[in-house]
Amino acid sequence: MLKIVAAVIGRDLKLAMRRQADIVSALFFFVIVVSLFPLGIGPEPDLLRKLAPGVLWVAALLATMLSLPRLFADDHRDGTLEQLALAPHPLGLVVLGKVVAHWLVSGLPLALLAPVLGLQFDLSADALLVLTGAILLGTPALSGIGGIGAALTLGLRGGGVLLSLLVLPLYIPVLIFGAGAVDATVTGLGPEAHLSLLAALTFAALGFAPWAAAAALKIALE
Amino acid sequence: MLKIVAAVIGRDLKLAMRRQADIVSALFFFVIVVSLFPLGIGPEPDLLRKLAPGVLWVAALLATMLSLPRLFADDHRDGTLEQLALAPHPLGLVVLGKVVAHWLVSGLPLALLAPVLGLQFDLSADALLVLTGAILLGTPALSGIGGIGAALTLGLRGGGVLLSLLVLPLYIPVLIFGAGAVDATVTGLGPEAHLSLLAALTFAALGFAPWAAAAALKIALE
Amino acid sequence: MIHWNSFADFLAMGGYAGYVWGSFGATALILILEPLFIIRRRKETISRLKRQMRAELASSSRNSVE
Amino acid sequence: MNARFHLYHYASPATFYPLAGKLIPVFAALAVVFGLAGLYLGLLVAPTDFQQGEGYRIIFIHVPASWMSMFIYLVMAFWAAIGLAFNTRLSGMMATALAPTGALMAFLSLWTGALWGKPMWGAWWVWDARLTSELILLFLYIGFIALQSAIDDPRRADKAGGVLLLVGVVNVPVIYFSVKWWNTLHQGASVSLTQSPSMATTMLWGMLLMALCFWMYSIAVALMRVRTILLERERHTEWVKEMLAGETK
Amino acid sequence: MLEAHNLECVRGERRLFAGLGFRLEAGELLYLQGRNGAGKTSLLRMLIGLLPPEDGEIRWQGESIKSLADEYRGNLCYLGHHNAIKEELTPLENLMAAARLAEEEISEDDALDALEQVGLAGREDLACKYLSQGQKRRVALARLVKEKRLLWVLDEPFVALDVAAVAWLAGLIGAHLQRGGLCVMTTHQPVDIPAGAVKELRLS
Amino acid sequence: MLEAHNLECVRGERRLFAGLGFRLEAGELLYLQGRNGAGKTSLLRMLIGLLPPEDGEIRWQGESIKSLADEYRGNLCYLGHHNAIKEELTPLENLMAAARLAEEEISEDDALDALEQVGLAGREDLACKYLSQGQKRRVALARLVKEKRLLWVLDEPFVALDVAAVAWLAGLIGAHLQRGGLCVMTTHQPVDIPAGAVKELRLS
Ligand code: HEM
Ligand SMILES: Nc1ncnc2c1ncn2[C@@H]1O[C@H](COP(=O)(O)OP(=O)(O)OP(=O)(O)O)[C@@H](O)[C@H]1O
Ligand SMILES: Nc1ncnc2c1ncn2[C@@H]1O[C@H](COP(=O)(O)OP(=O)(O)OP(=O)(O)O)[C@@H](O)[C@H]1O
Ligand SMILES: [Mg+2]
Ligand SMILES: [Mg+2]
Repeated sequence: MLKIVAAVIGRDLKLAMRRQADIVSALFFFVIVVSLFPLGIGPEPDLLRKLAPGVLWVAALLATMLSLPRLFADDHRDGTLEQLALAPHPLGLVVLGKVVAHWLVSGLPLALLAPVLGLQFDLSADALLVLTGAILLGTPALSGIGGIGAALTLGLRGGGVLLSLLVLPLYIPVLIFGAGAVDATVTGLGPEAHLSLLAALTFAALGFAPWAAAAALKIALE
Repeated sequence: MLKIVAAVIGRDLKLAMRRQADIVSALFFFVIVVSLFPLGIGPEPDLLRKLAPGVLWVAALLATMLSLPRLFADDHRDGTLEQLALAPHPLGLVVLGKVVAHWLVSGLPLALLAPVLGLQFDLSADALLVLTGAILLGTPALSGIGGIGAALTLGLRGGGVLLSLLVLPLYIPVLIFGAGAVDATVTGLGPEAHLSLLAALTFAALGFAPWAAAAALKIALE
Repeated sequence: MIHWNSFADFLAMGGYAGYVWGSFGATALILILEPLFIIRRRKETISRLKRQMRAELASSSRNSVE
Repeated sequence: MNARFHLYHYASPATFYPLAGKLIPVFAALAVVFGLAGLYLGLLVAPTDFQQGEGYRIIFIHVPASWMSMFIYLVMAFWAAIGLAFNTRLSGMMATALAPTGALMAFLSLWTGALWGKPMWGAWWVWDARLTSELILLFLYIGFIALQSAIDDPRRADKAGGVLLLVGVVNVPVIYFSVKWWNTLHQGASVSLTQSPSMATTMLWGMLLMALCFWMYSIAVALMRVRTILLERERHTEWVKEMLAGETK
Repeated sequence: MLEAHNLECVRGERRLFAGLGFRLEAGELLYLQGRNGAGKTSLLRMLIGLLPPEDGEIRWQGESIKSLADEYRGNLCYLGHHNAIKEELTPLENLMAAARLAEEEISEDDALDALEQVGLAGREDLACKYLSQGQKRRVALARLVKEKRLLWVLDEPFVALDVAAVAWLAGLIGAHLQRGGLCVMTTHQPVDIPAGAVKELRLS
Repeated sequence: MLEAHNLECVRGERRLFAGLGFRLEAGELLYLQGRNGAGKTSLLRMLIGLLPPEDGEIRWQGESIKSLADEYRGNLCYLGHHNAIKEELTPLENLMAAARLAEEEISEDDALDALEQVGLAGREDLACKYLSQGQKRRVALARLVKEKRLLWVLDEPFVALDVAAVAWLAGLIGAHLQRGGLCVMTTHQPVDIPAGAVKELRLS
């Protein structure tokens, strides 16, 4: 059971390392999108401080989402996905492995980078800490839910945009609790409630999403 | 000369119609990203009115960018791009056609939808008009510059994210003038200066980008 | 000539020690590390190329089988 | 093979490699000399700034780093243009070799600027025109490096990087002015760099020396890097094989 | 071992075949024939359980493959029109990863040996995107070299291969059959497979 | 008409061939041979001007193809490993679009006729993604039916085709040569092309 998950993670990480550009670029996409907002909105620090949690979370959402289309597409195109579906173990485990790998490559680096960007928006140390924690807790849910979307849109042309259409509405709770946690810290209320809701979302997503995604993949392969 | 541009536009539009999902989804991506902000930031109308131009423009940038990776990738994968490069006319014209088609499918619908979204942010009628105008004027430049990025990253895995890394910094002037035009209307200064700069950017981009992109494509095909 | 009264003064930088030494330190670090990295990469490259060259010589004398 | 390159004698890798080897120590030594002199003037001799106290000494690295970061991009674009126009192999390698140094300079400019900004403005970062365009310049460097490292075939990487550089260099001024205009339109004089007025001559000299030091450093480092790149790319040519065989120390 | 009963295949509005049945025992080769678009690939995808038949049933050792699921798939090796290799990975990495994902550990030596057999010696460490069309196909075929599963399902395995490779692959399939394996195969090229029992099935 | 002098091809660090030359006149077929990875596809891509040779020159009617550029490409028809068809479009639309992009108007009747010749009658209006592997290849080949350009460059055109289609295509190429056309081709399948002058070139 675990062995196959580990094998999938190992292979996907190796692929990611081979095209390092991927990881680095997702990070810089995050950085650039975050930096675009002040450029669009204007440089007043007070205004920016209020925007910070929302902007950072929206950017994290988008950065995660951007790498989703390729979660299964590459494997589908070159026939590997068929082989995975034919392997003698539940497809859900394979999907779980792929989702975890996706998080390691997208969510984790985002969490580590977020505090630096928070500085640009003049956030306090407390808020930065909560921001990192919230992103760490919330992004696995993004990868999980994203996995379902990626599986559903697999093989459909225009998948990338369709995918965001399906996935973004489902991301909204994560966005609200995530940005809410930082906001609560800034305004002096504790972030605990928000953070535990985020954790609950992540658990639910990781438990449920792989099986839903596996079902969707089987349909895509017919 | 014009015939080949028209032929390319015709074919690309037909393809886009065949996978309608594309157009609709780019629009919905735009709508969703714009709508995410009030969720991440909170519902104060004053704050939102200040954000509106920036948020709308950033969302437009991202929506345009999202469909860029496929500008040449599909043609590359199935061998059509080779055929286009072998046709007896300059490749730059083909690229121009594809860029125009891309704009018709992404930029134009965005411009038509933007005023509706602007209403959500409580913008005045004047501001809405200028917003539409600015997006109409600015998005061709986005498609043009994006074409260069798409050509440069063609065939590179991880291309989608790399592409945004290359292209977003170059989009910044469009963002600034575009958001600036709306802002200037809101604050009572006239938008003319901004709009004429946008037009200049668009002309420059459409004149220059196809040839740069064609050069990049030839490199990718080697 | 020298502007400082004591070495401690110099280190304190009029209360801006963290900022000034943070800048100079980071710069020094980068300007020293960059050449070192390049030198290391160069050495690795050279030894790798030599290894490859030896391997090529060996295989060409063994008469290649394709 | 060789006959083709006699036109560009010094652009021929086989000639350039030893030449660069001889030049590196010269530039490195100059960098050290200028650096020591500049640090002596800047850190030890120069007087306190009456507005900013001792914090202003960051200027001695901040300004040279900022200058270099912008200048290196121009030089890279120059090499890219030469490479695309005349198809010389060395030009592309020069651009590739310069990029990391340029990115580091941009990073240093940001880093020292941030460390300066905290005591002067009370914030690590403000969205000022100059700061913002320096940040974008860093993005451009990183984009170039990421693009080149995503392409395995070095010749293709050179050409693609060259196209990107030329597009970028057209855009840099556009970006700079757009950001500047955006910023000045929005707000009056809330934040702008406090120019140290009537810079003392020692300060000026210190800064000049440091700038020279950064110049020499960049040249030396770029030459070192280009030599390694040369070896890797030309490993199948006779001259590299001879050189490797000869260098059995 | 492998039986099909009364299979019907409908794609879009077109009935490709109906009432199709066969029975394949250990050591036998089923050679599917038919013009382009006759439904060969569709039939193979039914046999591996990816495409549910419109009607009829497929049985493996007497039991429906639908109820066997994982157990059946553990006996199955499929090679499709696509190569199922990653362009970024080297042949060696591709082979190792494929084995690991199929839960079959193979050692690096075994993998290198397999690659040598398919004629990729010297290219083990070159990313697959640089390989020629035929070399890519060979990487996909390298999986078969150490494959011990009973049922091989091969969709035009000879495509893009040069003459020497075609002969080698025919021998490999022959050896598999001799060991008591089963094979279902399509190809448009006339190929001589050194096997005892060849059944032919023509779709039309 | 088409000459190559002293061509050299280097991919990555591998020199695939050097000092290669040939001369092809009107009505002649050049049949490229060589094992997988020998460099056939690379040579074809040089001939069509997409891959600059490391050394050497290619001439069309005495002039370098580099200087001829558009003019040369107007005489050229290339069919690669990939089919260059859009999966969303129907065969008919694909054919019409390809012609328009190559600046060769053809009428819908002509296109329908070509599709019928390649055996796709009844599938003109089905999106290509539903076609079988061989049918997709046939859509790509339909371009050749009305093709009047002088030089055809075909990279393994017979792949995925069934026996009837192979014979048909061989006939088509033969007719092209009879009209005074030139053709450069690779294939691993033994195919009989009814042509007068066949030159063989073996890469190794
Ligand atoms: C992250 C923050 C900063 C960045 C990215 C930055 C960037 C730059 C750049 C690009 C230049 C060269 C401009 C040119 O020559 O046109 C420059 C020069 C300069 N900077 Fe900064 N800077 C930053 C923060 C600061 C701070 C906080 C101060 C002082 C309070 C400062 C003072 C100066 C001075 C005095 C010059 C040279 C004078 C001149 O050339 O006009 N900078 N900076
Ligand atoms: N939606 C659809 N509507 C009508 N026909 C369809 C549809 N989808 C598939 N088909 C037909 O089903 C057949 C699929 O054939 P399949 O891929 O199994 O052929 P094959 O025998 O493997 O051919 P080849 O030798 O070319 O690989 C084709 O004839 C195709 O035209
Ligand atoms: N970067 C590289 N490094 C080393 N070798 C490379 C590189 N890129 C391509 N090659 C080699 O170049 C050759 C390309 O061959 P090409 O595609 O022209 O072969 P082909 O004769 O068409 O083969 P096939 O019959 O399989 O289609 C392959 O042998 C491949 O391994
Ligand atoms: Mg088939
Ligand atoms: Mg080939």
